[in-house]
Amino acid sequence: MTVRLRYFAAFREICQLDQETYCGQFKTVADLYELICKKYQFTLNMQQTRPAINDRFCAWDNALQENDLVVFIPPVAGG
Amino acid sequence: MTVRLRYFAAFREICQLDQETYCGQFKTVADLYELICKKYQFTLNMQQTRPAINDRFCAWDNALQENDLVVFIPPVAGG
Amino acid sequence: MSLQNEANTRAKFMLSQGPVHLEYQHSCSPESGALVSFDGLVRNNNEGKDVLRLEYSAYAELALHEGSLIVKEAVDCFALQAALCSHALGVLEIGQLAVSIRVWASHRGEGFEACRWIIDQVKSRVPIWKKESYTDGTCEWVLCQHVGHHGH
Amino acid sequence: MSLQNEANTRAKFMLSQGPVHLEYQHSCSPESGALVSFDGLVRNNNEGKDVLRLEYSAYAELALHEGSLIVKEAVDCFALQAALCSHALGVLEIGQLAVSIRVWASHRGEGFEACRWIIDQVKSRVPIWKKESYTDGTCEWVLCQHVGHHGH
Repeated sequence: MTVRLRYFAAFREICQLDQETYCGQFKTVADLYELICKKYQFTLNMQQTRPAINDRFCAWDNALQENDLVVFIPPVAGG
Repeated sequence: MTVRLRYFAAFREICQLDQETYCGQFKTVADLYELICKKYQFTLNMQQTRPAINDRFCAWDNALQENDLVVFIPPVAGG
Repeated sequence: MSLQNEANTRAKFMLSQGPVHLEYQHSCSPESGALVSFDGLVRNNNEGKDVLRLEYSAYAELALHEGSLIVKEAVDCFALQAALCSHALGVLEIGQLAVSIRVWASHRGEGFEACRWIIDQVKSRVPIWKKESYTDGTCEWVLCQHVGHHGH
Repeated sequence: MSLQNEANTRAKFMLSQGPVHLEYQHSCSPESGALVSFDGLVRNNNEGKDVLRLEYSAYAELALHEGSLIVKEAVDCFALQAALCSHALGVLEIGQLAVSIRVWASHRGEGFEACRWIIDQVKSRVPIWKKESYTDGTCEWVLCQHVGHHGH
Protein backbone atom coordinates (compact mmCIF):
# COMPACT_ATOMS: atom_id res chain seq x y z
CA MET A 1 0.00 0.00 0.00
CA THR A 2 1.12 3.58 -0.70
CA VAL A 3 0.43 6.48 1.68
CA ARG A 4 1.54 10.11 1.94
CA LEU A 5 3.44 11.26 5.02
CA ARG A 6 4.09 14.77 6.37
CA TYR A 7 6.66 15.55 9.05
CA PHE A 8 6.72 18.33 11.66
CA ALA A 9 9.01 19.77 14.32
CA ALA A 10 11.50 17.26 15.78
CA PHE A 11 10.53 14.53 13.26
CA ARG A 12 11.06 16.89 10.32
CA GLU A 13 14.53 17.75 11.56
CA ILE A 14 15.50 14.10 12.01
CA CYS A 15 14.36 12.88 8.59
CA GLN A 16 15.08 16.18 6.82
CA LEU A 17 11.83 15.91 4.89
CA ASP A 18 8.59 17.90 4.86
CA GLN A 19 6.72 15.09 3.15
CA GLU A 20 7.14 11.88 1.23
CA THR A 21 5.23 9.05 -0.42
CA TYR A 22 5.80 5.72 1.32
CA CYS A 23 5.12 2.26 -0.07
CA GLY A 24 5.28 -0.85 2.11
CA GLN A 25 3.53 -3.72 3.94
CA PHE A 26 1.30 -2.40 6.75
CA LYS A 27 -2.35 -2.39 7.81
CA THR A 28 -2.71 0.02 10.74
CA VAL A 29 -1.17 3.38 11.63
CA ALA A 30 0.76 1.57 14.37
CA ASP A 31 2.30 -0.82 11.80
CA LEU A 32 3.35 2.16 9.69
CA TYR A 33 4.86 4.00 12.68
CA GLU A 34 7.01 0.99 13.50
CA LEU A 35 8.39 0.96 9.95
CA ILE A 36 9.01 4.73 9.90
CA CYS A 37 10.68 4.67 13.32
CA LYS A 38 13.08 2.02 12.02
CA LYS A 39 13.70 3.91 8.78
CA TYR A 40 14.59 7.21 10.50
CA GLN A 41 15.51 6.02 13.99
CA PHE A 42 12.77 8.04 15.68
CA THR A 43 13.06 7.47 19.44
CA LEU A 44 9.62 8.68 20.56
CA ASN A 45 7.34 5.77 21.43
CA MET A 46 3.59 5.45 20.78
CA GLN A 47 2.70 6.90 24.19
CA GLN A 48 4.60 10.08 23.32
CA THR A 49 3.24 10.46 19.81
CA ARG A 50 -0.26 10.85 18.36
CA PRO A 51 -1.23 9.77 14.85
CA ALA A 52 -3.48 11.65 12.41
CA ILE A 53 -5.08 10.49 9.17
CA ASN A 54 -6.28 13.02 6.60
CA ASP A 55 -5.95 16.00 8.96
CA ARG A 56 -7.81 14.42 11.90
CA PHE A 57 -6.49 12.69 15.00
CA CYS A 58 -7.04 8.92 14.91
CA ALA A 59 -6.39 5.80 16.99
CA TRP A 60 -3.22 3.74 16.59
CA ASP A 61 -5.22 0.69 15.46
CA ASN A 62 -6.97 2.61 12.65
CA ALA A 63 -6.60 0.79 9.32
CA LEU A 64 -4.99 2.77 6.51
CA GLN A 65 -6.28 3.14 2.98
CA GLU A 66 -4.45 3.73 -0.27
CA ASN A 67 -3.25 7.34 -0.61
CA ASP A 68 -4.14 8.35 3.00
CA LEU A 69 -2.28 11.36 4.41
CA VAL A 70 -0.60 10.28 7.63
CA VAL A 71 1.10 12.50 10.26
CA PHE A 72 2.88 11.41 13.42
CA ILE A 73 2.60 14.16 15.99
CA PRO A 74 5.42 14.55 18.53
CA PRO A 75 4.60 16.13 21.95
CA VAL A 76 2.91 19.50 21.32
CA ALA A 77 4.11 22.68 23.03
CA GLY A 78 1.84 25.56 22.04
CA GLY A 79 0.86 28.40 24.36
CA MET B 1 -17.45 65.74 71.68
CA THR B 2 -17.75 67.05 68.14
CA VAL B 3 -16.91 64.95 65.07
CA ARG B 4 -17.33 65.34 61.33
CA LEU B 5 -19.45 62.83 59.42
CA ARG B 6 -19.60 62.05 55.69
CA TYR B 7 -22.40 60.00 54.11
CA PHE B 8 -22.34 57.81 51.01
CA ALA B 9 -24.72 55.81 48.83
CA ALA B 10 -27.84 54.57 50.62
CA PHE B 11 -27.02 56.52 53.81
CA ARG B 12 -26.59 59.76 51.87
CA GLU B 13 -29.99 59.31 50.25
CA ILE B 14 -31.69 58.62 53.57
CA CYS B 15 -30.27 61.60 55.47
CA GLN B 16 -30.04 63.84 52.38
CA LEU B 17 -26.64 65.07 53.50
CA ASP B 18 -23.10 64.73 52.10
CA GLN B 19 -21.55 65.71 55.42
CA GLU B 20 -22.29 67.28 58.76
CA THR B 21 -20.71 68.20 62.06
CA TYR B 22 -22.19 66.22 64.95
CA CYS B 23 -21.98 67.05 68.63
CA GLY B 24 -23.08 64.60 71.34
CA GLN B 25 -22.26 62.14 74.13
CA PHE B 26 -20.29 59.13 72.82
CA LYS B 27 -16.95 57.43 73.27
CA THR B 28 -16.59 54.74 70.56
CA VAL B 29 -17.59 54.57 66.89
CA ALA B 30 -20.25 52.07 67.91
CA ASP B 31 -21.77 54.58 70.35
CA LEU B 32 -21.88 57.18 67.60
CA TYR B 33 -23.45 54.78 65.10
CA GLU B 34 -26.26 54.04 67.55
CA LEU B 35 -27.02 57.75 67.88
CA ILE B 36 -26.87 58.36 64.12
CA CYS B 37 -29.08 55.35 63.38
CA LYS B 38 -31.70 56.73 65.74
CA LYS B 39 -31.41 60.22 64.29
CA TYR B 40 -31.92 59.13 60.64
CA GLN B 41 -33.61 55.76 61.13
CA PHE B 42 -30.85 53.82 59.36
CA THR B 43 -31.86 50.14 59.33
CA LEU B 44 -28.47 48.54 58.57
CA ASN B 45 -26.95 46.90 61.64
CA MET B 46 -23.30 46.80 62.70
CA GLN B 47 -22.70 43.48 60.93
CA GLN B 48 -23.80 45.05 57.66
CA THR B 49 -21.84 48.27 58.03
CA ARG B 50 -18.13 49.07 58.47
CA PRO B 51 -16.81 52.18 60.21
CA ALA B 52 -13.88 54.35 59.12
CA ILE B 53 -12.02 57.09 61.01
CA ASN B 54 -9.93 59.66 59.13
CA ASP B 55 -10.09 57.76 55.81
CA ARG B 56 -9.07 54.36 57.23
CA PHE B 57 -11.20 51.38 58.23
CA CYS B 58 -11.37 50.91 62.00
CA ALA B 59 -12.96 48.62 64.60
CA TRP B 60 -16.35 49.37 66.14
CA ASP B 61 -14.82 49.74 69.60
CA ASN B 62 -12.29 52.39 68.48
CA ALA B 63 -12.45 55.49 70.66
CA LEU B 64 -13.18 58.78 68.90
CA GLN B 65 -11.27 62.03 69.27
CA GLU B 66 -12.40 65.61 68.86
CA ASN B 67 -12.81 66.58 65.20
CA ASP B 68 -12.34 63.02 63.83
CA LEU B 69 -13.79 62.36 60.38
CA VAL B 70 -16.16 59.39 60.65
CA VAL B 71 -17.79 57.43 57.83
CA PHE B 72 -20.25 54.54 58.14
CA ILE B 73 -19.87 52.30 55.12
CA PRO B 74 -22.92 50.43 53.89
CA PRO B 75 -22.40 47.11 52.02
CA VAL B 76 -20.02 47.80 49.11
CA ALA B 77 -20.84 46.74 45.56
CA GLY B 78 -17.93 47.58 43.27
CA GLY B 79 -16.85 45.47 40.31
CA MET C 1 11.84 57.91 46.55
CA SER C 2 12.95 55.93 43.54
CA LEU C 3 11.96 52.65 45.19
CA GLN C 4 8.61 54.10 46.13
CA ASN C 5 8.03 55.12 42.52
CA GLU C 6 8.91 51.67 41.31
CA ALA C 7 6.51 50.03 43.76
CA ASN C 8 3.76 52.40 42.64
CA THR C 9 4.36 51.50 39.02
CA ARG C 10 4.28 47.78 39.74
CA ALA C 11 1.04 47.93 41.75
CA LYS C 12 -1.47 50.61 40.88
CA PHE C 13 -5.12 51.20 41.74
CA MET C 14 -7.02 54.01 40.03
CA LEU C 15 -10.50 55.51 39.95
CA SER C 16 -11.80 56.64 36.57
CA GLN C 17 -14.48 59.28 36.05
CA GLY C 18 -16.80 57.51 33.60
CA PRO C 19 -16.04 54.14 31.91
CA VAL C 20 -12.59 52.69 32.43
CA HIS C 21 -10.06 53.13 29.62
CA LEU C 22 -6.99 51.15 30.59
CA GLU C 23 -4.38 51.23 27.87
CA TYR C 24 -3.78 47.77 26.46
CA GLN C 25 -0.06 47.34 26.78
CA HIS C 26 0.79 43.65 26.75
CA SER C 27 4.48 43.72 27.57
CA CYS C 28 5.77 44.47 31.05
CA SER C 29 8.93 42.59 32.01
CA PRO C 30 11.05 40.01 30.15
CA GLU C 31 10.26 37.58 33.00
CA SER C 32 6.52 37.72 32.38
CA GLY C 33 5.05 34.71 30.63
CA ALA C 34 1.39 35.48 31.34
CA LEU C 35 -0.85 38.53 31.28
CA VAL C 36 -4.27 37.76 32.75
CA SER C 37 -6.96 40.44 32.43
CA PHE C 38 -10.42 40.87 33.84
CA ASP C 39 -12.85 43.45 32.48
CA GLY C 40 -16.17 43.91 34.27
CA LEU C 41 -18.91 45.02 31.88
CA VAL C 42 -22.30 46.53 32.66
CA ARG C 43 -24.81 43.72 32.04
CA ASN C 44 -28.40 44.30 30.93
CA ASN C 45 -29.79 42.21 33.78
CA ASN C 46 -29.09 41.46 37.43
CA GLU C 47 -30.94 39.16 39.81
CA GLY C 48 -33.80 38.83 37.33
CA LYS C 49 -34.29 42.57 36.80
CA ASP C 50 -33.77 44.42 33.48
CA VAL C 51 -31.02 46.96 34.01
CA LEU C 52 -31.12 50.24 32.04
CA ARG C 53 -27.89 51.80 33.35
CA LEU C 54 -25.99 52.14 36.58
CA GLU C 55 -24.08 54.63 38.64
CA TYR C 56 -20.97 54.02 40.72
CA SER C 57 -20.19 56.16 43.73
CA ALA C 58 -17.09 55.93 45.94
CA TYR C 59 -15.58 57.14 49.16
CA ALA C 60 -12.57 58.08 47.05
CA GLU C 61 -9.92 58.65 49.76
CA LEU C 62 -10.50 55.26 51.38
CA ALA C 63 -11.20 53.47 48.08
CA LEU C 64 -7.80 54.53 46.69
CA HIS C 65 -6.06 53.49 49.92
CA GLU C 66 -7.78 50.11 50.15
CA GLY C 67 -7.48 49.41 46.42
CA SER C 68 -3.75 50.16 46.51
CA LEU C 69 -3.31 47.77 49.43
CA ILE C 70 -5.06 45.03 47.44
CA VAL C 71 -2.87 45.29 44.32
CA LYS C 72 0.29 45.54 46.44
CA GLU C 73 -0.75 42.45 48.45
CA ALA C 74 -1.37 40.62 45.17
CA VAL C 75 2.08 41.51 43.77
CA ASP C 76 3.72 40.21 46.96
CA CYS C 77 1.59 37.11 47.57
CA PHE C 78 1.51 35.82 43.99
CA ALA C 79 5.05 36.99 43.04
CA LEU C 80 3.72 39.12 40.17
CA GLN C 81 5.80 41.43 37.99
CA ALA C 82 2.93 43.96 38.10
CA ALA C 83 -0.78 44.46 38.83
CA LEU C 84 -3.09 47.28 37.74
CA CYS C 85 -6.71 47.95 38.58
CA SER C 86 -8.95 50.80 37.50
CA HIS C 87 -12.58 51.24 38.61
CA ALA C 88 -15.19 53.48 37.00
CA LEU C 89 -17.23 56.14 38.82
CA GLY C 90 -20.39 57.90 37.67
CA VAL C 91 -23.05 56.82 35.18
CA LEU C 92 -22.37 53.78 32.97
CA GLU C 93 -24.45 52.37 30.14
CA ILE C 94 -24.88 48.70 29.21
CA GLY C 95 -21.69 47.21 27.73
CA GLN C 96 -19.39 49.85 29.23
CA LEU C 97 -16.36 49.00 31.36
CA ALA C 98 -16.89 49.16 35.11
CA VAL C 99 -13.53 47.72 36.17
CA SER C 100 -10.32 46.53 34.51
CA ILE C 101 -7.59 44.42 36.07
CA ARG C 102 -4.25 43.44 34.49
CA VAL C 103 -1.85 41.03 36.12
CA TRP C 104 1.61 40.05 34.84
CA ALA C 105 3.09 36.80 36.18
CA SER C 106 5.86 34.40 35.23
CA HIS C 107 3.38 31.56 34.82
CA ARG C 108 -0.33 31.38 34.04
CA GLY C 109 -1.30 29.63 37.28
CA GLU C 110 -0.36 32.54 39.53
CA GLY C 111 -1.70 34.98 36.94
CA PHE C 112 -5.22 33.50 36.94
CA GLU C 113 -5.27 33.13 40.73
CA ALA C 114 -4.04 36.68 41.36
CA CYS C 115 -6.47 38.28 38.90
CA ARG C 116 -9.39 36.38 40.41
CA TRP C 117 -8.24 37.27 43.93
CA ILE C 118 -8.00 41.00 43.12
CA ILE C 119 -11.52 41.28 41.70
CA ASP C 120 -12.93 39.30 44.65
CA GLN C 121 -11.13 41.59 47.11
CA VAL C 122 -12.17 44.77 45.29
CA LYS C 123 -15.80 43.67 45.38
CA SER C 124 -15.71 42.91 49.09
CA ARG C 125 -13.36 45.57 50.55
CA VAL C 126 -13.28 48.75 48.46
CA PRO C 127 -15.90 51.40 49.40
CA ILE C 128 -17.60 51.71 46.02
CA TRP C 129 -21.36 51.49 45.64
CA LYS C 130 -23.58 50.72 42.67
CA LYS C 131 -27.01 52.18 42.02
CA GLU C 132 -28.93 50.23 39.39
CA SER C 133 -31.67 51.85 37.31
CA TYR C 134 -34.19 49.40 35.90
CA THR C 135 -36.31 49.51 32.77
CA ASP C 136 -39.44 49.69 34.95
CA GLY C 137 -38.35 53.14 36.17
CA THR C 138 -37.21 52.07 39.64
CA CYS C 139 -33.67 52.15 41.01
CA GLU C 140 -31.79 50.93 44.06
CA TRP C 141 -28.42 50.79 45.79
CA VAL C 142 -27.31 47.21 45.23
CA LEU C 143 -26.87 45.18 48.46
CA CYS C 144 -28.13 48.06 50.62
CA GLN C 145 -31.82 47.18 50.37
CA HIS C 146 -33.46 44.76 52.77
CA VAL C 147 -30.05 43.59 53.97
CA GLY C 148 -31.67 43.16 57.37
CA HIS C 149 -33.56 40.21 55.91
CA HIS C 150 -30.92 38.18 54.13
CA GLY C 151 -27.51 39.63 54.96
CA HIS C 152 -24.86 40.26 52.33
CA MET D 1 -25.66 29.09 6.66
CA SER D 2 -26.58 32.02 8.86
CA LEU D 3 -26.47 29.88 11.99
CA GLN D 4 -23.11 28.47 10.97
CA ASN D 5 -21.75 32.00 10.55
CA GLU D 6 -23.06 33.02 13.94
CA ALA D 7 -21.44 30.02 15.60
CA ASN D 8 -18.13 30.85 13.88
CA THR D 9 -18.28 34.41 15.15
CA ARG D 10 -19.04 33.32 18.70
CA ALA D 11 -16.20 30.76 18.80
CA LYS D 12 -13.12 31.43 16.71
CA PHE D 13 -9.62 29.95 16.63
CA MET D 14 -6.97 31.56 14.46
CA LEU D 15 -3.29 31.16 13.58
CA SER D 16 -1.25 34.33 13.20
CA GLN D 17 1.94 34.63 11.15
CA GLY D 18 4.25 36.38 13.62
CA PRO D 19 3.17 37.79 17.01
CA VAL D 20 -0.55 37.77 17.79
CA HIS D 21 -2.43 41.06 17.33
CA LEU D 22 -5.94 40.46 18.60
CA GLU D 23 -8.00 43.61 18.48
CA TYR D 24 -8.99 44.71 21.97
CA GLN D 25 -12.74 45.06 21.72
CA HIS D 26 -14.26 44.85 25.17
CA SER D 27 -17.96 44.74 24.35
CA CYS D 28 -19.62 41.69 22.91
CA SER D 29 -23.19 41.15 24.08
CA PRO D 30 -25.43 43.08 26.51
CA GLU D 31 -25.63 39.88 28.58
CA SER D 32 -21.86 39.78 29.17
CA GLY D 33 -20.72 40.88 32.61
CA ALA D 34 -17.17 39.57 32.38
CA LEU D 35 -14.41 39.55 29.79
CA VAL D 36 -11.49 37.37 30.90
CA SER D 37 -8.33 37.47 28.78
CA PHE D 38 -5.13 35.48 28.74
CA ASP D 39 -2.05 36.64 26.83
CA GLY D 40 0.92 34.31 26.67
CA LEU D 41 4.20 36.22 26.39
CA VAL D 42 7.64 34.98 25.38
CA ARG D 43 9.64 34.78 28.62
CA ASN D 44 13.42 35.24 28.81
CA ASN D 45 13.89 31.95 30.64
CA ASN D 46 12.45 28.42 30.72
CA GLU D 47 13.39 25.48 32.91
CA GLY D 48 16.52 27.30 34.07
CA LYS D 49 17.78 28.17 30.58
CA ASP D 50 18.19 31.71 29.20
CA VAL D 51 15.94 32.02 26.18
CA LEU D 52 16.98 34.28 23.30
CA ARG D 53 13.94 33.82 21.05
CA LEU D 54 11.62 31.06 19.93
CA GLU D 55 9.89 29.71 16.88
CA TYR D 56 6.43 28.20 16.67
CA SER D 57 5.57 25.69 13.99
CA ALA D 58 2.15 24.09 13.40
CA TYR D 59 0.37 21.37 11.48
CA ALA D 60 -2.01 24.12 10.39
CA GLU D 61 -4.91 22.06 8.99
CA LEU D 62 -5.26 19.97 12.14
CA ALA D 63 -4.39 22.85 14.50
CA LEU D 64 -7.23 24.98 13.11
CA HIS D 65 -9.65 22.05 13.34
CA GLU D 66 -8.66 21.10 16.90
CA GLY D 67 -8.46 24.72 18.09
CA SER D 68 -11.93 25.46 16.72
CA LEU D 69 -13.30 22.41 18.55
CA ILE D 70 -11.80 23.71 21.81
CA VAL D 71 -13.34 27.20 21.65
CA LYS D 72 -16.71 25.75 20.57
CA GLU D 73 -16.63 23.26 23.45
CA ALA D 74 -15.82 26.14 25.83
CA VAL D 75 -18.76 28.26 24.59
CA ASP D 76 -21.13 25.32 25.11
CA CYS D 77 -19.76 23.97 28.41
CA PHE D 78 -19.34 27.30 30.19
CA ALA D 79 -22.38 29.04 28.61
CA LEU D 80 -20.20 31.81 27.17
CA GLN D 81 -21.39 34.58 24.88
CA ALA D 82 -18.15 34.24 22.88
CA ALA D 83 -14.60 32.87 22.91
CA LEU D 84 -11.65 33.81 20.69
CA CYS D 85 -8.17 32.37 20.52
CA SER D 86 -5.28 33.30 18.28
CA HIS D 87 -1.87 31.57 18.29
CA ALA D 88 1.36 32.91 16.78
CA LEU D 89 3.54 31.03 14.25
CA GLY D 90 7.11 31.75 13.23
CA VAL D 91 9.91 33.53 15.09
CA LEU D 92 9.05 35.48 18.27
CA GLU D 93 11.27 37.70 20.40
CA ILE D 94 11.14 38.11 24.21
CA GLY D 95 8.00 39.98 25.32
CA GLN D 96 6.03 39.27 22.14
CA LEU D 97 2.59 37.69 22.16
CA ALA D 98 2.50 33.94 21.55
CA VAL D 99 -1.20 33.39 22.23
CA SER D 100 -4.26 35.49 23.10
CA ILE D 101 -7.56 34.26 24.48
CA ARG D 102 -10.71 36.32 25.10
CA VAL D 103 -13.78 34.91 26.81
CA TRP D 104 -17.10 36.72 27.38
CA ALA D 105 -19.36 35.32 30.11
CA SER D 106 -22.34 36.51 32.12
CA HIS D 107 -20.41 36.12 35.38
CA ARG D 108 -16.73 36.15 36.27
CA GLY D 109 -16.67 32.61 37.69
CA GLU D 110 -17.41 30.93 34.36
CA GLY D 111 -15.20 33.47 32.58
CA PHE D 112 -12.08 32.63 34.60
CA GLU D 113 -12.74 28.88 34.43
CA ALA D 114 -13.35 28.91 30.68
CA CYS D 115 -10.28 31.01 29.88
CA ARG D 116 -8.07 28.76 31.97
CA TRP D 117 -9.61 25.65 30.40
CA ILE D 118 -9.00 26.92 26.85
CA ILE D 119 -5.29 27.65 27.38
CA ASP D 120 -4.80 24.28 29.11
CA GLN D 121 -6.53 22.49 26.22
CA VAL D 122 -4.61 24.42 23.56
CA LYS D 123 -1.33 23.50 25.22
CA SER D 124 -2.18 19.81 25.40
CA ARG D 125 -4.20 19.14 22.21
CA VAL D 126 -3.32 21.55 19.40
CA PRO D 127 -0.46 20.43 17.09
CA ILE D 128 1.82 23.43 17.58
CA TRP D 129 5.49 23.06 18.44
CA LYS D 130 7.99 25.41 20.02
CA LYS D 131 11.69 25.58 19.24
CA GLU D 132 13.63 27.53 21.85
CA SER D 133 16.94 29.24 21.03
CA TYR D 134 19.15 29.83 24.05
CA THR D 135 21.74 32.51 24.77
CA ASP D 136 24.44 29.79 24.78
CA GLY D 137 23.85 29.21 21.06
CA THR D 138 21.96 25.92 21.40
CA CYS D 139 18.31 25.27 20.54
CA GLU D 140 15.75 22.51 20.96
CA TRP D 141 12.17 21.48 20.27
CA VAL D 142 10.52 21.80 23.68
CA LEU D 143 9.17 18.49 25.10
CA CYS D 144 10.57 16.48 22.17
CA GLN D 145 14.02 15.87 23.67
CA HIS D 146 14.72 12.84 25.86
CA VAL D 147 11.00 12.25 26.31
CA GLY D 148 11.82 8.56 26.43
CA HIS D 149 13.26 9.17 29.91
CA HIS D 150 10.58 11.18 31.68
CA GLY D 151 7.47 11.26 29.49
CA HIS D 152 5.58 14.49 28.74
